[in-house]
Amino acid sequence: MGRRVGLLDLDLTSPSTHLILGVDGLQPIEDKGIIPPRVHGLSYISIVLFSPEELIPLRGVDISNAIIELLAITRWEDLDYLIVDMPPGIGDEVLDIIRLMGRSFFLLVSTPSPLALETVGKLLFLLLELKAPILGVVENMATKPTSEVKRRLEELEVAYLGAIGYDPELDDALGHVDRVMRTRFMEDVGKLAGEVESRLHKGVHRQ
Amino acid sequence: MGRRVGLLDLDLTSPSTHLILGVDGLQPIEDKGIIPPRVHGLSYISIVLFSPEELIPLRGVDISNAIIELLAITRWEDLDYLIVDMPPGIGDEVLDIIRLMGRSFFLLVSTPSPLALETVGKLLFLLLELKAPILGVVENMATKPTSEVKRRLEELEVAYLGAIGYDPELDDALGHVDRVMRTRFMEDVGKLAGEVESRLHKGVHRQ
Amino acid sequence: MHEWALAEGVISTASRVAAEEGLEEITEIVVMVGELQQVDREALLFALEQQRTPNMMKTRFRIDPIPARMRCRVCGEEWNFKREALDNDEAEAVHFLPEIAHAFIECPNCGSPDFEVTEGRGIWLASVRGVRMAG
Amino acid sequence: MHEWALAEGVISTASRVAAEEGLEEITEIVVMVGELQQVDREALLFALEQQRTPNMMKTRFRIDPIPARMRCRVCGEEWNFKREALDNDEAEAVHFLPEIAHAFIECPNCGSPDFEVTEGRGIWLASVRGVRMAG
Ligand SMILES: Nc1ncnc2c1ncn2[C@@H]1O[C@H](COP(=O)(O)OP(=O)(O)O)[C@@H](O)[C@H]1O
Ligand SMILES: Nc1ncnc2c1ncn2[C@@H]1O[C@H](COP(=O)(O)OP(=O)(O)O)[C@@H](O)[C@H]1O
Ligand SMILES: [Mg+2]
Ligand SMILES: [Mg+2]
Ligand SMILES: [Mg+2]
Ligand SMILES: [Mg+2]
Ligand code: NI
Ligand code: NI
Ligand SMILES: [Zn+2]
Ligand SMILES: [Zn+2]
Repeated sequence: MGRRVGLLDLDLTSPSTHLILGVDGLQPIEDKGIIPPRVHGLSYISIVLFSPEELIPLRGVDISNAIIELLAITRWEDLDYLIVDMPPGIGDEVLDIIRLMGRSFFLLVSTPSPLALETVGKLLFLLLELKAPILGVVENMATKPTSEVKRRLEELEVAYLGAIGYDPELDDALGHVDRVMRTRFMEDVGKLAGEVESRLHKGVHRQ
Repeated sequence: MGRRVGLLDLDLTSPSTHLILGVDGLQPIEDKGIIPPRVHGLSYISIVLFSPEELIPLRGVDISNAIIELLAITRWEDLDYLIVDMPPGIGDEVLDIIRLMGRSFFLLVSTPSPLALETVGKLLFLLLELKAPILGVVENMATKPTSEVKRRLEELEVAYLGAIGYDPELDDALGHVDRVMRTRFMEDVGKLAGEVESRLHKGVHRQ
Repeated sequence: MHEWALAEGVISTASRVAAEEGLEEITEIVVMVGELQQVDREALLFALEQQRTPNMMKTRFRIDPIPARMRCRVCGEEWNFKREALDNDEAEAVHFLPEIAHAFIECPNCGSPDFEVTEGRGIWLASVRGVRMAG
Repeated sequence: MHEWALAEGVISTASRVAAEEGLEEITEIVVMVGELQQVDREALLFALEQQRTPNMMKTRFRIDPIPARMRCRVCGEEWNFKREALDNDEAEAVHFLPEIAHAFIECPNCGSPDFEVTEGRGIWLASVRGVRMAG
């Protein structure tokens, strides 16, 4: 069953989804606003559509203004899901999504490292305090089986969605979607996808 | 030869140096300002000295204000080097350091991944355009010998300072400085240190 | 013509203001248009006209251009934005997303891209006038 | 007593202003102290007195407290900061770094920590009066 999915890259100072997707020379379509162009079946918006190469040093207040502008001018088609890729950590982007897109569900990604867990833990606390809907946490770049992430999440009553193994072949495949799709990384992602969608579905109905 | 070294953690929303150093229960010392406490021979300032546990959601403008406040109240002793740990990417922190600490030398760290290289490349362009002093780039988490990072840096006339290998034992050692010091990671860091210091020395004299 | 989407924002904000203020009929809407974004005045006016709501049948739309001003965060220099500072592709990018100006404009005094747009960034509703409901 | 460092900033800024304005002697320095940071008034005054420069021998130091006000970025609620909102450890942390308030204070209406301190955050120099050099 094909889903209509949009992808909005809100990592405005370090966008990377275009490198993963191998996007190049793509233009925004103007029609009573901006219509997201199609990339490998996704409706896609990233700051690189407007300025492909340039370094754009933005402060937090600029990021907020740019996010509001993008949300105001983009005309998403009727989507089943809009995926918003956020930069790591807690900054203006996360605070603006909480403020402006109150119906979003949060899916967090952490490596097993204590440093990454600390930051993801803080973001979880923020979301829990604000009663934002949390889909759960994915453990990425897992190198060995460990129950530490799982255990911490149980304490917080947050779902552990599963692990994606470290895949040394991933970086070479980036930019070639057909090759990315055949990586072990994507195999692991595929195993999580069903779980994520069923939780999303339950969550949507709970609203 | 012992160097007097200070460490200022300016990753205010996701500080991590205290986890690496195993800092716990450390208090700031008040004396006509804030005297950085000593940790394993370092004069150390991090936001966790003031608020050890809490999640502090800050926007860019708050980060700027907090950086100015920290610089205004901290009384560093007479140091040979002050190391400022910055969050990844380009944000208010980097722009403020460029603005407020114009004599800083920049040392960038990138993984070999095309995504990390893209962001580090943008930061390099910013620093080159502003004629900020750049010590060079360290390649971290190198898994295989590749000359891609080196080649790109040569084009920009930026020094390649060397590589640090991926060390699966590192994360377990974090928080125990004696164990961190014995990792392969630190062995690689040690090899770079001489090169970095000699460049720093040349750079300081060029000023 | 993404001006349609900008007009949409103006119309919906004006409608909310009118409802909050209990206006039965809106007689005038004043929109400020910052020059940084180089909004097409005719296209914006057309889009506003087309999106009139029932209580905007007689509304006069006024569009006031506001010069864009910048201030450097490093050296304090202030300057006015000039359209000629950008080539056509650059101006088009800034037209969609004013923040992209930070990629193309730098402080005329010290060269820094770390500046604040103090005036004339985007487009905003300046005032809504109308006739209040009796009662 | 980190008030010494805060006074140091005031003194050096006032000296720069005096030099720019060509003041031979400074007669009055007014410092605004935002209540969020709970600066110790006596300690600040003492530190200012101790750090007088040659052209500040007769300077009167005035310290004006400014109530701290916050505005929620999510719901728009505005409120005044009350010292009682923080326990002693929390107040001490905010005393050193006012931004830590975001860890302990939340919007009384919607619970968000995403607020702006619109007034009374830190300490700043409000005015420098003096006698201009002849010539
Ligand atoms: N499971 C994995 N195996 C190998 N490399 C990975 C894996 N997940 C991410 N990476 C690599 O790690 C880097 C950062 O990943 P990314 O998802 O962009 O992180 P973030 O967006 O949080 O900064 C990228 O270079 C990516 O290719
Ligand atoms: N050479 C390495 N080998 C193994 N793990 C590493 C290595 N370098 C960093 N890491 C791990 O990667 C994570 C991110 O590293 P860190 O230096 O904190 O990155 P940043 O500060 O840029 O976010 C940490 O969990 C750290 O332990
Ligand atoms: Mg990313
Ligand atoms: Mg770090
Ligand atoms: Mg330039
Ligand atoms: Mg709270
Ligand atoms: Ni347009
Ligand atoms: Ni004090
Ligand atoms: Zn300047
Ligand atoms: Zn609120």
